[in-house]
Amino acid sequence: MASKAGHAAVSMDRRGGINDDIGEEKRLELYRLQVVIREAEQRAFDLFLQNLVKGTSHLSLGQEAVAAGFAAAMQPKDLSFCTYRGHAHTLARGVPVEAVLGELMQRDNGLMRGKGGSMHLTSEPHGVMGSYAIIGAHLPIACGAAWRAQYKGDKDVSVCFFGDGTTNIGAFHEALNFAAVWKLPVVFVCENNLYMEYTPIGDVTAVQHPAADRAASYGLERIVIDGNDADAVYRAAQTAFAKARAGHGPSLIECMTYRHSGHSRADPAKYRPEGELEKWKERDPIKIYRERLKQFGIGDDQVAKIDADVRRIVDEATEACKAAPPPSTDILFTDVYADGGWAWRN
Amino acid sequence: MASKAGHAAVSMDRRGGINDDIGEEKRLELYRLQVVIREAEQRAFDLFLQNLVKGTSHLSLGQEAVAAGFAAAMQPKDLSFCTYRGHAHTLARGVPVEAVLGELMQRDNGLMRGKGGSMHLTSEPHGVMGSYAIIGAHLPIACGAAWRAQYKGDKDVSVCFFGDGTTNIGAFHEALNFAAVWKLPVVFVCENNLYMEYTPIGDVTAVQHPAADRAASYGLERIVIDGNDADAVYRAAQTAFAKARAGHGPSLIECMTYRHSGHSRADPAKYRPEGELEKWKERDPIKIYRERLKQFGIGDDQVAKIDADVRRIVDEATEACKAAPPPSTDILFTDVYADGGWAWRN
Amino acid sequence: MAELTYRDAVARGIAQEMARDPDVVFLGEDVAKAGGVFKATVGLYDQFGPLRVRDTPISEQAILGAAMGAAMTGLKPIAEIMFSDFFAVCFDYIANEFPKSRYMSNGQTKCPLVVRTGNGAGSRFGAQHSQSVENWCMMIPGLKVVAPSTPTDVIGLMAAAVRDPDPVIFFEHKSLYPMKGEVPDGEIVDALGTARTVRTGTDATILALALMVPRALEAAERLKVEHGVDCEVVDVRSLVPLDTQTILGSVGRTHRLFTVEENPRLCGWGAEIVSIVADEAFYDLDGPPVRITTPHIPLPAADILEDMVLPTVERIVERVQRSLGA
Amino acid sequence: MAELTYRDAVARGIAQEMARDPDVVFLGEDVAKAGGVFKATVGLYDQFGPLRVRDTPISEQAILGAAMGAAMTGLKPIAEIMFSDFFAVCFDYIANEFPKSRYMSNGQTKCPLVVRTGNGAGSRFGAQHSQSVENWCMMIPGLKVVAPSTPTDVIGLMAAAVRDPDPVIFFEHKSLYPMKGEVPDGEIVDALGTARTVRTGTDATILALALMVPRALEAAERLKVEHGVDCEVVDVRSLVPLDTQTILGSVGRTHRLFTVEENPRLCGWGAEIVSIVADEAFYDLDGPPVRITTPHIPLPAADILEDMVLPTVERIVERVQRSLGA
Ligand SMILES: Cc1ncc(C[n+]2csc(CCOP(=O)(O)OP(=O)(O)O)c2C)c(N)n1
Ligand SMILES: Cc1ncc(C[n+]2csc(CCOP(=O)(O)OP(=O)(O)O)c2C)c(N)n1
Ligand SMILES: [Mg+2]
Ligand SMILES: [Mg+2]
Repeated sequence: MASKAGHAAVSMDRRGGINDDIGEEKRLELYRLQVVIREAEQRAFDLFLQNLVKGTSHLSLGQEAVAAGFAAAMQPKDLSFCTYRGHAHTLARGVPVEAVLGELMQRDNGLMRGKGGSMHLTSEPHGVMGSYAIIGAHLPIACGAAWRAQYKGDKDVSVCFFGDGTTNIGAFHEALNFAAVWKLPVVFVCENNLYMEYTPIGDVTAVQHPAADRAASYGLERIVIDGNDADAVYRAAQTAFAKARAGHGPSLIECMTYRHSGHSRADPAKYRPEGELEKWKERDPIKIYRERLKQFGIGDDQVAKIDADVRRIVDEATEACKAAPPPSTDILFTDVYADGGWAWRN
Repeated sequence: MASKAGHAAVSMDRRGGINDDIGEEKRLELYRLQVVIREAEQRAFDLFLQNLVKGTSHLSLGQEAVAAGFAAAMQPKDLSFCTYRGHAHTLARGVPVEAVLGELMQRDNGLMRGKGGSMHLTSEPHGVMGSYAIIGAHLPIACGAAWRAQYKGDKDVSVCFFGDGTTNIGAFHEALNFAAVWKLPVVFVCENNLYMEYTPIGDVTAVQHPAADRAASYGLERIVIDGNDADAVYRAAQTAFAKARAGHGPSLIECMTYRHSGHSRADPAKYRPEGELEKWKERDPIKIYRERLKQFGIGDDQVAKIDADVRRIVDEATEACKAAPPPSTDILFTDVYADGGWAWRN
Repeated sequence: MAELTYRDAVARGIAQEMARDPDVVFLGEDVAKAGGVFKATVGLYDQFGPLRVRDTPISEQAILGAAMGAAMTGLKPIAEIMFSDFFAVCFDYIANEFPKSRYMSNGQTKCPLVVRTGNGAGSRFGAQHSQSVENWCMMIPGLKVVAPSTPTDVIGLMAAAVRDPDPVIFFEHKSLYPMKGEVPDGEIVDALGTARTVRTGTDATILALALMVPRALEAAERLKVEHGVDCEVVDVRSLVPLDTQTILGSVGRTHRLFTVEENPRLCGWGAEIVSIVADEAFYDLDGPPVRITTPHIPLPAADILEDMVLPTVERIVERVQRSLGA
Repeated sequence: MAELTYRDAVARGIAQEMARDPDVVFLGEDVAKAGGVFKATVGLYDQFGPLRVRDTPISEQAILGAAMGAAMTGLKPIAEIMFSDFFAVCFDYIANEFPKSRYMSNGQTKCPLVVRTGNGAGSRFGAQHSQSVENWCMMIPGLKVVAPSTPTDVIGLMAAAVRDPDPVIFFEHKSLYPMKGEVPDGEIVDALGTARTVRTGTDATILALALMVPRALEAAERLKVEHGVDCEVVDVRSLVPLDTQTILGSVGRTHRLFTVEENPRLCGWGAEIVSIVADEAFYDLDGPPVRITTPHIPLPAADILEDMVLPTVERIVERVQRSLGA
């Protein structure tokens, strides 16, 4: 565990707020982000059961703390590069629930109006520079965005999320070395949820920690954190971002976590040993965080208010999506090229 | 330096031979192999200056000890997988000089009758399972051959040679992890000659030892050896082969060495700092080995006999190649497919 | 005879060959214990065990490279690349290694392997998981390329591919996995390089592949019933070797040619065949050869959009009928 | 006007654009301090410095991925992939990332970059360093693809490519690097999507690309002198966008079509063009369209063998003359 902050001392300030290194306001944001992801993803799953989510979809139920912790540490101009399992990271950057559910439901109000689908969520205005469905592809791409920042003297950081399984593909290695040699302001975040699709990562990986145990190959510090504890994630993110912004190059952070549902909507996840899910559910990030809030003296009413608020937003988004029309088919041939069209001939 | 053998105690046996862990016979073989490579490569260079070697060619002048050391430790059934810089490894397995020079000179007596060219030397009967010109491609292929050995219970080892620059491409990473997880009898040999084509490896690599400093990523031991000392190479090879044959999986060995000539025939190697070549020439592997032979009491006459013998072979090969016709053009359309032909239609 | 899905035919085809030849081994991501993400290889792990049916890391280059090294030295590997779109992360093996090694070595090396993959659209997976990439392989000298459209062909062509001494790329169509068909009992062995005329007709030849075969057939029925146009439908099945005899023979009788291609238009297999027919059977043609393809755009995810881009029965009917002026 | 090699034109074209726009950056293996293995980028490092002209590790995926990320966020990178054969190790960016991101994001993202690469045969480098792979790119929706044949076109099309808001694959022919040509002074900016009629003629249209252009021209001269056949020669230059107007216009006048393609036959650019012409200009054609290509085999290394496989002036003359019955 390289996050050195640990549990910082707590002191109540005059206004009854919390004054440790994170603070009440940030804690409420961290909680809220996790609940937004939880509720929206749970809704996506329900909608799938109702046959209203089409195509595939990959949920982050159980992994919310990673998305929330990083997003809460990001500046508005920082950039996110996600995988097909990118709803959480997209929502965490503030993309409306309706736009995300709309895309999953293939409606005209979807984030990309149905052209991309659940695996490719992208919201340029929110710094979500795409979700990539070919394993490993976005690690080099994130390097490129970070190169731009370095070249232009911009202070934004590129943050690239991926899974444990992704550490065994070639692009991972190329990107890490490239980022390290060029000292790029990019942060690589491995969400180790113990499985690739259906195969345990340990069955196919030469080291125990598929990302962290390889950091030294790129001259980087070995960092493994509790990915179910949003505070730990937030602190690790802050440290890495500060390093990146100071021009000291990339970080590779392995977050230990677990997905509560199957790999994708089609997967009942029967390959998991009995009791494993239950064990991890005891460490449910939202449960952990509710306790944390309590521990720091944040009232149940505040929590309940957030819960209700989020529920309402997700409900409204659901209704809006149900009411939304399918994408208008005139978008089929738009935006292949920058001129707006698709002409490959004159 | 992980080669634990070091300088073993020397004892002269009754017949005046040498009785350390390597022995006189093996030492003479190691010397001879190095001289064969040196003479054949030097000849290839001379023939290039005479415009008789066409296409490209990549010499191993200065790197002979690696090829010799590994080849001398290999059993006849062991397999070699080489790069475009593969003349040395091909010769070291006993492929006739004439067949190699013939291929470089694009004659009908060439190893592949001119169809492959200098970058693709292959001699199945000698266990040279190809020379590959796309960086990194052959590392996974060597894994496959090793998998076959493991599956069939064969005891051969696959030995895969590549350069320092190759450690930064994705296939390196995939192959190393794959080999480690499957515990394959494959030995990866990185010839670190300090340069990729014209760029110093240190300029583009996050660690000092591009192979060895990454071994831990695959649960492997860190091994760096003196690649200009054939004895050190031979010992490291033996250790790795024994491990592989015992079913204990792959090894990754980084051999520090230096190429005396440019990257390819077109390269005058002006990018090297002054004095660097000279410094390395003092550690010329053949010079080192002549001293070693002397130190172990092997007479100048034996050395001179090998030198003369090799020179004669290379001279004869040169004459045979000069006299050989160009490839007969009827081979142009053969051996695309296993039926001997190239028909893509009926 | 038994009814079998295209999906189950994959496992049966592989099992038939693995039972026959102990040198046949199978590797890929999630293919063994989990039976594959399309459940097309369920049961193989139990039947043939962990040494012959192996899960790999997410390392497509290692998968194909290892398959090649094993093939060169005595095994007959079948490698799965989960989605054909992922050929792009291991294309060096497909384009530069498998198909060139024998030639470059002047016949010294061999490469008897099969790469099977889920190809094609229809699952609303979006642009990176829905492509038809047969032409990525057809264009590479030294490969063989097949794409079955029925359960029986899956088994027969799988057997032919495994027994073939050259590298074969085997395209399974994801949207055909649930499709059922009658399959003969016992061993089934087909031949590469053979097209199949699945409907005879006199007015035009329609060439189709994989998912486009049932659509072309249905279109032909409708053209007959609704427009009195009698089309011959040829399931191309094998792009390399290409059965130009069957194709040229059919065009020689019908004098008109249509291709129905799922690939985006540029450089699809239909382009190659049209260029062959236009050259070699120019005077047989009574009118322009017409290609019906997916338009040259990335594939959209939404059902309503995806359904608009692939050639449909309606589009085939409309295009043929318009061309024939019927 | 000055005489310049095709090789030097590359550096001049890049320098012109880098001088104009500080967002243009250049990366690749050995391209900076060493000036590239083909010496096509000599001087750029000295002129534009180490922040804009960068040497990379041997990591083609990182090179193209980084180019894409930079392009998405505000730079205009030019990336070198040393030999086009190496597209196979980074094909995911070419096939799945560059060309799909804008569409998938419904127009939110951009990808203004250029990948330049050494393409083609003639250097006796063997099967993995000599390929003509324009069709690997032409077949992918969302890319633009050019292949200049003269020094002036190198500069002009490089400028057009760098200024273009879409991903452009820029094929330089290795055997043309030493070729000299007169080049105008000052800024040169050309347009993508435009073919050039390099010889007018009435009896047949010959389409050619890159190294095949001078061969087609020479063949046309010989056909005129030796056989009285007057061929129009069109340098296709841009495969995507494809200047079908010029091509169809020419065939409309000459009524015969020949393509001269360096790529191995199957699914080459000529196949696509023939299929377009056969469909849209069928009744213009007085005889079969004929493709003159490298046979569908891996490329051999030896000079005597390599010289036999690429289309030669003799083969073009012979084939055209035979077809025209002249
Ligand atoms: C190159 C490539 N290979 C395989 C796949 C199929 N695939 C999609 S997700 C996945 C598992 C990824 O595991 P991990 O990186 O741990 O991420 P997680 O899904 O657990 O978040 C696989 C194999 C792919 N999309 N791309
Ligand atoms: C995928 C790929 N990228 C680039 C090249 C061009 N290339 C050939 S040799 C070489 C340098 C390799 O360096 P290293 O691995 O150190 O081997 P060395 O040549 O020093 O033996 C490069 C970049 C290639 N052949 N393949
Ligand atoms: Mg995972
Ligand atoms: Mg080197």
